[in-house]
Amino acid sequence: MLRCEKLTCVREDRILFKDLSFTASSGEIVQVEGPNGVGKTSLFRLIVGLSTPYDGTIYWQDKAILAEREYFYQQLLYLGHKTGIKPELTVLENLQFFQKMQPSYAGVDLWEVLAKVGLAGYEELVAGQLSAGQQRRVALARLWLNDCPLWVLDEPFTAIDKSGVNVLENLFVQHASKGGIVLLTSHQDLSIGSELLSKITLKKPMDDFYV
Amino acid sequence: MLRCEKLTCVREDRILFKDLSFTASSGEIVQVEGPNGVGKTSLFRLIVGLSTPYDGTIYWQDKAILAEREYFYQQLLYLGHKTGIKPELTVLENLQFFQKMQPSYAGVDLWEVLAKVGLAGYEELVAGQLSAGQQRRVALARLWLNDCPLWVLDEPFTAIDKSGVNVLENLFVQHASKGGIVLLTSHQDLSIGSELLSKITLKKPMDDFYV
Amino acid sequence: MFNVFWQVVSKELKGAFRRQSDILNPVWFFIIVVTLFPLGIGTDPILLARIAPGIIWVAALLAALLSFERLFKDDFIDGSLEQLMLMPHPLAWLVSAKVFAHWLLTGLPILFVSPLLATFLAMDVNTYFALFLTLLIGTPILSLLGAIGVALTVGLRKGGILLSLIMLPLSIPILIFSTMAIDAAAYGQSYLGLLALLGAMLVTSITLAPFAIAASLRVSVS
Amino acid sequence: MFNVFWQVVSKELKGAFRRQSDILNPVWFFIIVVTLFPLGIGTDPILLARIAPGIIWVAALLAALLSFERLFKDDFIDGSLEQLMLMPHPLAWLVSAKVFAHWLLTGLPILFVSPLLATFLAMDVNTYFALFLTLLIGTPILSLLGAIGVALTVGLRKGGILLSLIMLPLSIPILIFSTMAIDAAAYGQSYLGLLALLGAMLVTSITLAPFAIAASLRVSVS
Amino acid sequence: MAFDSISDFFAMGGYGFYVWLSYGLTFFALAVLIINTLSKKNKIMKVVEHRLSREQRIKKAQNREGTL
Amino acid sequence: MWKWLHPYAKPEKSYQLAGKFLPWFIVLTVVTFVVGLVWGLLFAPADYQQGDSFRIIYIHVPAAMMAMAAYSTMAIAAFVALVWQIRLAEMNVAAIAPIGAVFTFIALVTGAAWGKPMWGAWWVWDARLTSELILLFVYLGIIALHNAFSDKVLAGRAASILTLVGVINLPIIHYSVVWWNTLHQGATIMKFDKPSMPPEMLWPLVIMIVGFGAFLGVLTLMRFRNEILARESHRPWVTAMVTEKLAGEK
Ligand code: HEM
Ligand SMILES: Nc1ncnc2c1ncn2[C@@H]1O[C@H](COP(=O)(O)OP(=O)(O)OP(=O)(O)O)[C@@H](O)[C@H]1O
Ligand SMILES: Nc1ncnc2c1ncn2[C@@H]1O[C@H](COP(=O)(O)OP(=O)(O)OP(=O)(O)O)[C@@H](O)[C@H]1O
Ligand SMILES: [Mg+2]
Ligand SMILES: [Mg+2]
Repeated sequence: MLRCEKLTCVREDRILFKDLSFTASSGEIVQVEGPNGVGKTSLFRLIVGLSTPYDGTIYWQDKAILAEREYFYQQLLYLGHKTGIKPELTVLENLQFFQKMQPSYAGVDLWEVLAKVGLAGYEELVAGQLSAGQQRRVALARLWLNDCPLWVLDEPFTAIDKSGVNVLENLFVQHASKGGIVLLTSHQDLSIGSELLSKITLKKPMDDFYV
Repeated sequence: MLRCEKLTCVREDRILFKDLSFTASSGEIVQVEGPNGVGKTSLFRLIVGLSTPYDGTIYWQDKAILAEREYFYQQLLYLGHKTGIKPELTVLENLQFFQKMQPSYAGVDLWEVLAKVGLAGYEELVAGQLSAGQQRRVALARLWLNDCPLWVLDEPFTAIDKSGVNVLENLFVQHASKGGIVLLTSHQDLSIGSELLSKITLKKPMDDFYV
Repeated sequence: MFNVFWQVVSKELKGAFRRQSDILNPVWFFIIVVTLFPLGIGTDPILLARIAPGIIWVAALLAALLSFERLFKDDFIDGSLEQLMLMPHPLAWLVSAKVFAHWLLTGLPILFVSPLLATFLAMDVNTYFALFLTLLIGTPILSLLGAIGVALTVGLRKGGILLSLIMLPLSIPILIFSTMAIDAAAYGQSYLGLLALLGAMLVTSITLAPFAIAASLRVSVS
Repeated sequence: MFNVFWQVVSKELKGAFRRQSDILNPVWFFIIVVTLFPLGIGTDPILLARIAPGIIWVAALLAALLSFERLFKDDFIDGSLEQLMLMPHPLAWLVSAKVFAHWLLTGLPILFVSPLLATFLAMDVNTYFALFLTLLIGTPILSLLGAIGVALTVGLRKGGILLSLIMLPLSIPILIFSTMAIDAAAYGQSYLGLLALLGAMLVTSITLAPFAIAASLRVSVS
Repeated sequence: MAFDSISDFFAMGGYGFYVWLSYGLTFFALAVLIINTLSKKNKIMKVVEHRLSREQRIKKAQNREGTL
Repeated sequence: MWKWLHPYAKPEKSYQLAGKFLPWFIVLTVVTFVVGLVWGLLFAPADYQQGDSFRIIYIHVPAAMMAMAAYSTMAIAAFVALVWQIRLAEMNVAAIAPIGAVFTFIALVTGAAWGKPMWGAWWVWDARLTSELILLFVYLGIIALHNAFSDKVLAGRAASILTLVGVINLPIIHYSVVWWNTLHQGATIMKFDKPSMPPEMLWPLVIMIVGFGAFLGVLTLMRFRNEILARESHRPWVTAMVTEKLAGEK
């Protein structure tokens, strides 16, 4: 269970959001919505501990994440705007690295996973030579080879074609039904039933620019 | 009028497409479709002259573009996966540069344009501090300040929120109705009437890998 | 035409001033390298004066080299380079503007601090004058040659080192002629011939390099 | 634990070998810089032998410097750095692996080519031995210190020069002690004390630098 | 014949080391070059072979269900 | 007809043509090497000043000359490639660079091994030597740049540009001996009207020069063929070759 308490995020001297609290429990898919520049990415970077909040605390299983990073990171998978894929390594080598760094990933057949993300035949190509969407697919392949309960995905559908979006949505539902949590942003509408999906809408703090 | 004749594109040692010919005439919106990695971006880079085709020729108003680059570039606006926005300059300065480099842009009020793309109040912020979507909006602002007939847009909707997508679609229709040509790729469906929109679908050359 | 040139130069300068340290950095690097040598070699003034021209020139070369990467790499990453290549102006002319801006930011400041360093390294006035002249003529050549190297490597993920490999052999002649001229000055001989040679190289590279740069960019951004 | 270390190292090495020139490049740069000096300074073998240790050390420093940028910058741009920071292992340990790989790719090759360069610069065997020892101890310190600098500057769009400004002053002590040791060797004196000093610096930086690097990364990637 | 005996020939008038060093290194370098050139052809063949098998895999994966 | 011939048939034709020339060059190389080496090492008289150490000349000078010749060839090919957009010429640039680099390396190493007994040092910062070293760097730079591009076409074009830019070094190498006072020999054999070398020393040298030239030819042809294969690897005639070879192995 992920719990955010009274988060305040300040970038440079502007407040993006103030006193934001929410909880995401096992089995939920949470979509964070809002227009461009409202602070979705900033929120996600707070949640995964890449930046520290101006105010407030984030708890994972009731432990503050900044205090227990290693414990938290064992259960977290984060994909941001940048893919984290090394362009000079092959697709396979990239995944192998992630597999070997995370003990829970061991034992998955990478060739199988790559076929699943539509990269069969591209396994031994250097990742930098793939198209925009194919590179994102390599990153997304990590979704198939982990058993982390918490997925934090910042615009996972960027550059992915329509059939790909469908497959991903099914995967999210499946993950949630196994008790996982999916946190994502997307400007596209999701076709996920509302019993699974909950939304957090960020708004521009119009009348309240200063702390 | 843009005419591509028997284009063949080879990347590394793979053929992406072969003998592709099509024409886009004044008033048309052309959407290039196809799954990830089929060669849409590669096609666009050929069309704007950033790479040279393995075989075939591209004509703009019946002049080969590689022979008459300057003439062609006076009438072309290209937005690729990368925005071309300098992160250390302010939003305004970025646009000013483009305005001054292209004689036809002169005389447009940039503040007005920035308000149109939803960046009112951000004009004097350094572009690097904007969110992903806002940075794309700065690049898209160039659509408002030119009278180039040919627009070549590679996934213009990336990272743009829903209301933004709407505005852009209206703009495309308007441009076409003024006699312009819009060439674009997108994995999202467009809500543009089919009398204006034509589609080119690229397919993987399955049984036909060799020239 | 000149308006376009000036627009590109002013954009570059604006960016550099916005980043502040970019203007000071090459100079500072230059100063640090020059001061490293007395530390590494010992502080005997006669020895120092003897090797001073060589050190200053090598330092200038390295400072230029280090700053080259910025010349097109950032533009490549954020896509401005693509956009520059799609402007309705001759690419050779646009890149000349960029190279000129680069020289204003790296070569010129080195000229300004050179008197200081000459003092550090115990050079006499006559020798210093020769040093100044060779720097004045030589640094633009370095910027132009370097730009070719950067243009060739900008699309590659190689860091700056491949660049240095390409560029250093090309700039060795400048180094040799410049230090020969300075040595001649130190012995009170005439060095006009060598300066003329450098001048000829400058003229050649100003006329030819922009086209080489433009051609290289068309190759490596594709 | 060691498996993780090895995974990171092998990923780095694989990438470097894939890019081929990355392994050779620092060495090559080093060779070129060392050859520049005789060109700039003149070819008197006695003079050359006298300034050889200084030149070799400054060249080693610059070669390390130039290759540093690659250390975290590429990882930052493509997002692997973020992912590294989100791994369920101590960040200090992971970055140690990266620094170690960096040393394998830059410091070690320099050790291998140093005999060649000693020949170029007409050094005698005893002096060369001292040079080798100081390089062996000194280059890992450079890698560690440099990594702190890179970690601090990686989020900034400043090119490599800001880095050099931060790092060069830090590495001056190493340069001074090393060249002092080599000079002592050249005069046939004992240089064990200086080596011990360098060794102490190495131990200190191995124990402390990884934490500094990790902390700097947490600051600059946010 | 400029030499009286085999050992004379190898001694090269006292310059044996230098002469044989240069001849040795020369032929070594040339051999490396030849081997490299020959093996490059094989390498290219391997790459093509590899690509053919890759294309087979792509074709096979065409109609898989539930892939991204 | 021409549409069909150009550009499809060209590389394949050139590939076969190069294959036809190859045996002749190989024969010429072997013959000249055997004759030249036996003559030079066994029969040529010792030099009255340098003794038998002068026998290094039979590889040093040919290698040094061919290193320069290789660069000139490359530069011409690069010029042709860039001005007339001829892809085959680009491939030549890529093919020759490594050979030139190895020849330069040989010239350097043999020169160093000769310098030790003659001048008392493996290396001196002499003009000729230095410029030869620079030539090596230029070669290595071209090779590194070529390898750095994964796309063969772009690699060829980039290498061609760099080759042309590097031409500024050629006159410097050539005139270096005139500009600087030098330890190194000036022209001795090139003064054909009155060679300063006795003919029984000169002839093996001339034969070895021809031999190195022929060797340059052999390697260029072989690498040129490789280059064509690598670039045309998506074309049916190459894949056919590969499948044939695969069938042969089974
Ligand atoms: C590393 C050391 C050396 C290098 C890099 C070197 C390089 C060269 C080069 C580039 C040439 C030019 C060939 C041409 O004109 O096309 C040459 C020719 C020659 N070298 Fe060296 N050399 C070295 C050492 C020596 C030594 C030690 C000797 C003898 C004492 C020597 C004797 C000659 C002779 C006799 C020629 C032929 C000159 C002519 O007729 O043009 N070289 N060498
Ligand atoms: N720099 C490159 N070097 C080699 N091959 C490349 C390179 N860029 C792309 N390719 C190959 O070309 C093919 C088409 O890429 P392209 O970027 O044109 O696809 P796309 O249709 O735009 O896909 P997407 O929808 O993912 O953006 C891909 O399969 C990719 O492997
Ligand atoms: N590095 C930064 N420095 C300063 N301000 C920043 C920085 N990054 C983002 N901001 C500001 O924070 C705000 C929110 O940015 P963020 O990236 O979180 O938006 P977002 O909701 O993810 O938008 P998008 O839908 O465009 O991705 C923006 O208005 C932007 O100006
Ligand atoms: Mg965002
Ligand atoms: Mg694309």
